[in-house]
Amino acid sequence: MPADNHTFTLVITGAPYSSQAPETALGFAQAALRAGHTIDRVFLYGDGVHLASSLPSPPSDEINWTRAWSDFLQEHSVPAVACIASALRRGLVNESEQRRYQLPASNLATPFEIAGLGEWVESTIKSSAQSSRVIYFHGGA
Amino acid sequence: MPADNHTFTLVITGAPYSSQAPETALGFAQAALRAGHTIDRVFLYGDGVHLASSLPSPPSDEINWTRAWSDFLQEHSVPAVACIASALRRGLVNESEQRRYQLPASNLATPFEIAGLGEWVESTIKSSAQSSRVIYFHGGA
Amino acid sequence: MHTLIVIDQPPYGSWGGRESLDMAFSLAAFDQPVSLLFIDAGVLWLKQGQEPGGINQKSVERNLAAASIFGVESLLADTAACHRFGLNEDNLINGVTRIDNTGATLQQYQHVAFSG
Amino acid sequence: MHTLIVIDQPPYGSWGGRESLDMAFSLAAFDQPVSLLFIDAGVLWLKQGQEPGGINQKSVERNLAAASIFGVESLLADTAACHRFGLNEDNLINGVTRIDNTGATLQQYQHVAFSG
Amino acid sequence: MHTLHIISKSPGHTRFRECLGMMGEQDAILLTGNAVTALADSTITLPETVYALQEDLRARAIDPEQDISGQVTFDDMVSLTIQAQRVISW
Amino acid sequence: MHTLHIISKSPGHTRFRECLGMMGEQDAILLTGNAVTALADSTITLPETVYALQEDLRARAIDPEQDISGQVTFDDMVSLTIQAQRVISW
Repeated sequence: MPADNHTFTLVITGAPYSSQAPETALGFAQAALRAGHTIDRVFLYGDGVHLASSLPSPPSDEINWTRAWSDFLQEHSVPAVACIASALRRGLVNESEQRRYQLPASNLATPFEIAGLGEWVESTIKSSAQSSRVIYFHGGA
Repeated sequence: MPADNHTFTLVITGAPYSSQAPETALGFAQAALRAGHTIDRVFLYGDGVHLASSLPSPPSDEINWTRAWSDFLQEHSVPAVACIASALRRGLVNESEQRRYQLPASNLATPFEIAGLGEWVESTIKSSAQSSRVIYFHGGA
Repeated sequence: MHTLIVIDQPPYGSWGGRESLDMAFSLAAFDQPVSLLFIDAGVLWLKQGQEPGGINQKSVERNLAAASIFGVESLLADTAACHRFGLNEDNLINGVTRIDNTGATLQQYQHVAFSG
Repeated sequence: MHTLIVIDQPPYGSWGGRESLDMAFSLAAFDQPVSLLFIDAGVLWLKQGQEPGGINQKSVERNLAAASIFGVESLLADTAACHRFGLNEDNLINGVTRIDNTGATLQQYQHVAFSG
Repeated sequence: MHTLHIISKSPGHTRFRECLGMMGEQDAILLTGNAVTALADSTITLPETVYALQEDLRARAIDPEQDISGQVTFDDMVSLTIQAQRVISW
Repeated sequence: MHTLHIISKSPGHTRFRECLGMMGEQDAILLTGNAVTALADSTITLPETVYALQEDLRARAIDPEQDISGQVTFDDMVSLTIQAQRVISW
């Protein structure tokens, strides 16, 4: 690990197939690891939670962003969390939320998890260290 | 039915919990029926397809827009269709698409259906009649 | 009834433009008269040489260049917006008609729509 | 580390402002210093008398008026934007500090974020 | 009224400026959602015939007084879309 | 460089104008996504230190020539975020 190793938290607020945010964030994440840095967590907020859905089936000549992110996260053991308040409003749920709210299905892709804004707060606290950064990836229109 | 009965097709392109489009469209739809007009079809396009998801669980003091629309559509026997291309990219699928694409779940709420842009084209053709209108409800930012 | 689909967002950053093209090509596929109007930063959809492979998207340049073959009646672009973004005969794709008065153009179509 | 959450969109038409408030209140709940800055049409969140019941949304006016109780250090609003939207002592909610130089304000915070 | 322009975007959105620039003299505009904030925005000059959804104004505590042709309900909005020869949503 | 401002919105978006208006003299700006179209837009005046993501320029067939400090890769983007004392995403 290089002497100038930094730790990044990435926050994605734009949805795939609606914004470029997941694409730009993945390019950044891959480059960060290539340079020897660490990504402690990816946090999905607002419309960004749609990235964690297991159900998109884009045309076969388009990239599946959930799968691309899921592969990256699992290969590098990076945890990814969707904000629970954003997720519940937008219809993104895991099995435990499915049971709690008596919903007909769950649609959270592996290895994404659902948790509160506290996870984001924790990252912002850590980022007060000189060697940490929280980087936001918003949609563009 | 009054002499000036008109037929409306409503196209919703903004998602609930992200835009006001589903709210404005429902207010319009209710008023149209109150005045004795007909709604031949509601068409969901782009981010608007999220309105047809069966999985949102907003906080109990917020309205569930899928349920509000679903109740309206069933009570008045108005058909509603989500564009299949928009829906597949954004992870909105019925049981038949779930089987076809081997997905872990389906999440299309009753009575919404999934179909092609041909349904929208059909409405635009009909709307060349003086007594027909296609009205679009977009998000705002 | 002739439909005008309007595109006012630049390419690739959002899906609106792509879904507008889908609307136009669908109308054409059902033999319905349709034209596309590009205004504001939307005119950048008409620039030659787009290579979105690096951002994992497909170029629509070829589809647009073949729009007339698919039955889209015309590709219209706001002259002022073309000027603003440095678009001219040399770098516009083939088959684009530049128009000076977009408001007057709008008046000519019974059905005008945006994708979102 | 003091966080500044910036809100630049008007209330109720999109969810961004509401989700910005959630971010601010979460930081405060974990005893982290946080302030809110309202710029552009975002200043309309600070107007007295909002009644969004008719569009089936909840008012955040009361939450904002109680922001200091929940631990949000300050509600800052761009003076020029307030002027532009006719906001003054009489119709602003309590506890708002108007600032003349938003750029200088931005410089004072190590962590600045938008919700989307 | 020739065309009814329904706009839901904020006055700062490019779409709002495009709408104002492209509308005809006999057209009317209906502000919905965030677009109603145009009536509180001193930098925006609106055309003569402007309607705005009442509940969107009330939500945002905007009182347009004499500035507009009418605060409308959804019932009025349905009537306006029928009176117009065509409707464009921005 | 004090602050790196990362902007993903089109130059017509209010957020773009806010960013230009609020950035400091020692700050730099990095254009991503639709924001790179600012380099083709003759109505936009950008500050001195401007970077743009190479692949976003290539996607949109925009060649900024000498107009900018650098066309950057994602590797460069990571370095820029570390060199800056802080990063703001617009």
